[in-house]
Amino acid sequence: MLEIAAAAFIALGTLFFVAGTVGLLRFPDIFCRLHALTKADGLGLALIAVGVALLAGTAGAVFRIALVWFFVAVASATCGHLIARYARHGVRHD
Amino acid sequence: MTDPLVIFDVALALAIVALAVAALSVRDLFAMIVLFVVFGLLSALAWVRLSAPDVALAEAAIGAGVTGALLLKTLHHLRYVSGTLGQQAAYGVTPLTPVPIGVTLANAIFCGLITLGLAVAYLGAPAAGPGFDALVAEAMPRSGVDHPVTGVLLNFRAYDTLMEVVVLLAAVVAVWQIERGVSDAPAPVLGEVWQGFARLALPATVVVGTYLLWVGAEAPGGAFQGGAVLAAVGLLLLLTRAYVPQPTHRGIARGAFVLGTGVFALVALLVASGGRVAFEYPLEHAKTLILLIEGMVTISIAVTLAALFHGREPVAQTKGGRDDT
Amino acid sequence: MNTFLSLTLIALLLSILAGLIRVFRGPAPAERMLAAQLFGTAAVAILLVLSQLMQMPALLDVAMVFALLAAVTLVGFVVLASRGVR
Amino acid sequence: MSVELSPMILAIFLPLFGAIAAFIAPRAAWSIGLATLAATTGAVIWLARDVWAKGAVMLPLGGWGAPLGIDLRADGLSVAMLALTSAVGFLVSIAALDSLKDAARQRQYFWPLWLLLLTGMNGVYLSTDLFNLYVMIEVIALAAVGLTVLNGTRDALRAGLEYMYASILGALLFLMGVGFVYLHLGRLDFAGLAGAEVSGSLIAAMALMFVGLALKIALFPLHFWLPAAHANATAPASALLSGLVVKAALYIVLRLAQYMPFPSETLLTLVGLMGAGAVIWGGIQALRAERLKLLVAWSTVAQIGLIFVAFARAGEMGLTESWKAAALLILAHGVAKAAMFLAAGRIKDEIGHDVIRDLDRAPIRPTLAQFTFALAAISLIGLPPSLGFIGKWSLMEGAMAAGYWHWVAVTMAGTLLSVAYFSRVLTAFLRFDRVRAPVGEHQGWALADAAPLTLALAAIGLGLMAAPLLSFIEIGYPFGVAQ
Amino acid sequence: MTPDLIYGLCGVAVFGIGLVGALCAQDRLRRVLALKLCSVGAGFLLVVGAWRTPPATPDPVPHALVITGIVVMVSATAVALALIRRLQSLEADDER
Repeated sequence: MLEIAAAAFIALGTLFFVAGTVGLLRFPDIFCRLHALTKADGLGLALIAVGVALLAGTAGAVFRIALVWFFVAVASATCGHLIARYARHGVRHD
Repeated sequence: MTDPLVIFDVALALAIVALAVAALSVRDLFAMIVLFVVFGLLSALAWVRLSAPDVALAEAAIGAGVTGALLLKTLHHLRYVSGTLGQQAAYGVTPLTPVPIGVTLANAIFCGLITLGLAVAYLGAPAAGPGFDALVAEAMPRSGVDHPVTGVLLNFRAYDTLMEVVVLLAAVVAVWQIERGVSDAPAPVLGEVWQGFARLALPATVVVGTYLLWVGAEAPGGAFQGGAVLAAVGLLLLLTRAYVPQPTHRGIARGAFVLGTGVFALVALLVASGGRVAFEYPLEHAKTLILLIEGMVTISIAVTLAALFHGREPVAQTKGGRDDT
Repeated sequence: MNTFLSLTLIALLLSILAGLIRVFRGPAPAERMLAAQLFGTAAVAILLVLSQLMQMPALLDVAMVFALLAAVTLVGFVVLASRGVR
Repeated sequence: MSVELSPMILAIFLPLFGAIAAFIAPRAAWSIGLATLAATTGAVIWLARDVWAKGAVMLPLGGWGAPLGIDLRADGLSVAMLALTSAVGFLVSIAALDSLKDAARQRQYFWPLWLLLLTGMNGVYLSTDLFNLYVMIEVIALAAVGLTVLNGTRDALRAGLEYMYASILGALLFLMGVGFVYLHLGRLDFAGLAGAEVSGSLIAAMALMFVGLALKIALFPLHFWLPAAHANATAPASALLSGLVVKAALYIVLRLAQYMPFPSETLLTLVGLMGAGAVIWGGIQALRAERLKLLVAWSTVAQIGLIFVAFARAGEMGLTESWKAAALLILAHGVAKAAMFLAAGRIKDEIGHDVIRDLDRAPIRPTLAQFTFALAAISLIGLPPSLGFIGKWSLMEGAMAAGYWHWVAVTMAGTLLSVAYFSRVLTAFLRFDRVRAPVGEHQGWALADAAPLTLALAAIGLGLMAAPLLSFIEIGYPFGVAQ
Repeated sequence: MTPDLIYGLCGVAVFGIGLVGALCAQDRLRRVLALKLCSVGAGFLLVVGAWRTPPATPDPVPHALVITGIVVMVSATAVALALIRRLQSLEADDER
């Protein structure tokens, strides 16, 4: 039962990744691409992390998976923001 | 039916080869660096598949991360600072001596033949010897650590590792000799989101780096990986100009560069007493000594890699005078 | 289960490879950076799955390092792809 | 509890600690450097006495022993190379005191880089492990590039970058070879190589390592980086690079040659042919060179070729003797070339340029430096009683005994070429008829001439000590008695 | 088809590609990158060589060697890049 649930999560997560990539390739401009990618792969990773955590079993592993997910989520949001700033008006220096 | 994992391996291997070709042939230098970083990322994955997580860590952190940053820094310098690529910012090609196409072709065919020969030699290679694993397994209880790779790096072949730290020291001495100057360029404006993230990311990176160092005694990790992750903190500080190296900091920096080498060499020398030879740690202190060495080496690696990224001795450059101190 | 995880890996790898097209085509550095971000996240996902598949919990540490470095590299891309810093 | 020191450890660690100290305390760098060199020389003398008394000595680092650990080993050949390095190094250091006296920044970085270089070279001469050799040649490479670009001129930087590319590529080819050795044997120490059975991967490994090292030695046709790098570096750096650095990679070739699984006739002939190519091409280029230092650098290419000819002089059967001729030439070239580069640097400093055509128009005549240059040329040309003469003689003797007259012909041609190109310089020293200004006959004498002059005298005088030198090199029998 | 075979050939190929780049590349930066590719290729060979016994316990010595190789390579790269930067600055000054 647990395995099926995990598999479902992982499959769904992978699907999101693929969708994000398609968005990166097919969408017309940088902002659409940014929009598609950051959301899709963030969610994809979250789902995969849940799936792997279900399979992993030990508390230590679950904790570390959670940590990885949390960091990636925050980092990818920030980086998405930075890329958007860069795309709009470059990075100013003062 | 073949194992799908084999398909994954083949796909990964092909991707790595394709990336190598792409990185060398893509015209845009920025794209070249991105492709190279991805190449490093995928090689690290391949090494994970070969059950070499330590190597994967080192490659991801140093091979892809720091090297990528160094290349990027240089490209930035060529485009915006020295302006040698200024006019052709997108497609910068810095000429060496122009090589006729025939020579290039001949070289490529030559290299292809060599590669073919190597591939044949590789395929025909029967592993004749048993390898080191039995020896390592037998010696591990006397090494003072539980993780074989750390045991090899810091005990069985500690001499190599010492010399590797010496290479790093030589590199930073050479780089300081080659370039100098204090930059007065303005800091980049990255916005409040970044500020908030930096407050989280910098301490997190320090924690992860220290964790890698500490876990190295029994699991993948160790001085080099930990040092490289800590160097990432330095890279961020330098990039965002939260820290700007000043001439007065040179003393401390020099001390940090030589700390790892000095402590490593001193310990190696001083343990040679009571019938022991150099590098032969007394068993009851082995773990402590190795941790001491690793700690100092980590500091040195972190500071050195950051200094290599900064890429110059922070001295005010006088006009025309080549020889100021 | 293992077969399924392997298939997942292949799908994730393919999404990385597809993203490479974006690196090639560009046109601006921003697109390339975006693709790089995808690679970082996808590599972390691959590592998570591999840690389960190869039964190596140590890979979770590797994943953490990947995540950190992906962020640092991206900041490097953003800052160094523009004028001003020395 | 007292620390037990071994001269082998000291020979590697003293320069390392010296480099650290010189880097931390730039103002005292020169005194630290000289003290370190003196101490290192002492350690080498201690080691030489040990080897003389006991034969080859071993030290298993960490107490593990090969193949798991790394052993240090010293025999006659290693000690000879160590002695060459520290003796030449010491004299070049003294010369550097003077020639870098006006360049504070160069002086500050010369010492740490040079001491790191010394660490690496001493490490190579004592190593018995392939991977350890790889790390050592990288130490040497980085320090040597640092020294090449010490003066920071555009030409030096360009040459240094080429040198860097060649050096890294050579080291990586070597590393790939190490990978193949590991693949085949599962171990990396010399002892493991000795009994290995020949296979495709071992042949690939040896080929990769040889090409990698040839790139570092600048063996024709892989010599492209050397002339510019050695000619544009500052004088003491040139002396170190040409006299010593190249020898480290040469030594590795000499060392590994005995483990080559197929020292076949064809292979040795190929090596000899590359050497012959270097002798001829290097000689021609030296004839055409317009600047003194460039001429000296090209003559290095030719002399390196001669060493390989000496190695191949008598084919497979004669290898047990040929390596000694090669070793003698290595020592002779190390001493004489260091003297010559220092002298050329002195001449350039005094006259202000080193364009050969205009040397005889200079109002200043740095007589002593010119004399030194001539003495060094005598050894490099191979006139008796210099060490170069003994080396060439044993080369030709062996080749004649084996009936390999073509190598004799190559050696003669090389000698004639060297006479021709050195005469260009020597005549420029001697002719006064075109001098337009009054000659300051006794200008340009300086204490700075002492070190190169000593080296040049040694290059000549060592020829008289060739017999004991040869019997010392044989201690530990690098090529085995029964081979 | 075992992973060591696949990645071994991959390593040889990457080394060869790096070699082509090191000899043919026009651009200073690209040549540095080509050399780095060579070192990764050599690393592959060593890591693959570690698979002598069943995959669970690869030989740790080559792993340690490759880590050393990676650190050595980054040092060399840093020096080469510093040379390139310095040289380009000087050349830029010449043109002005």
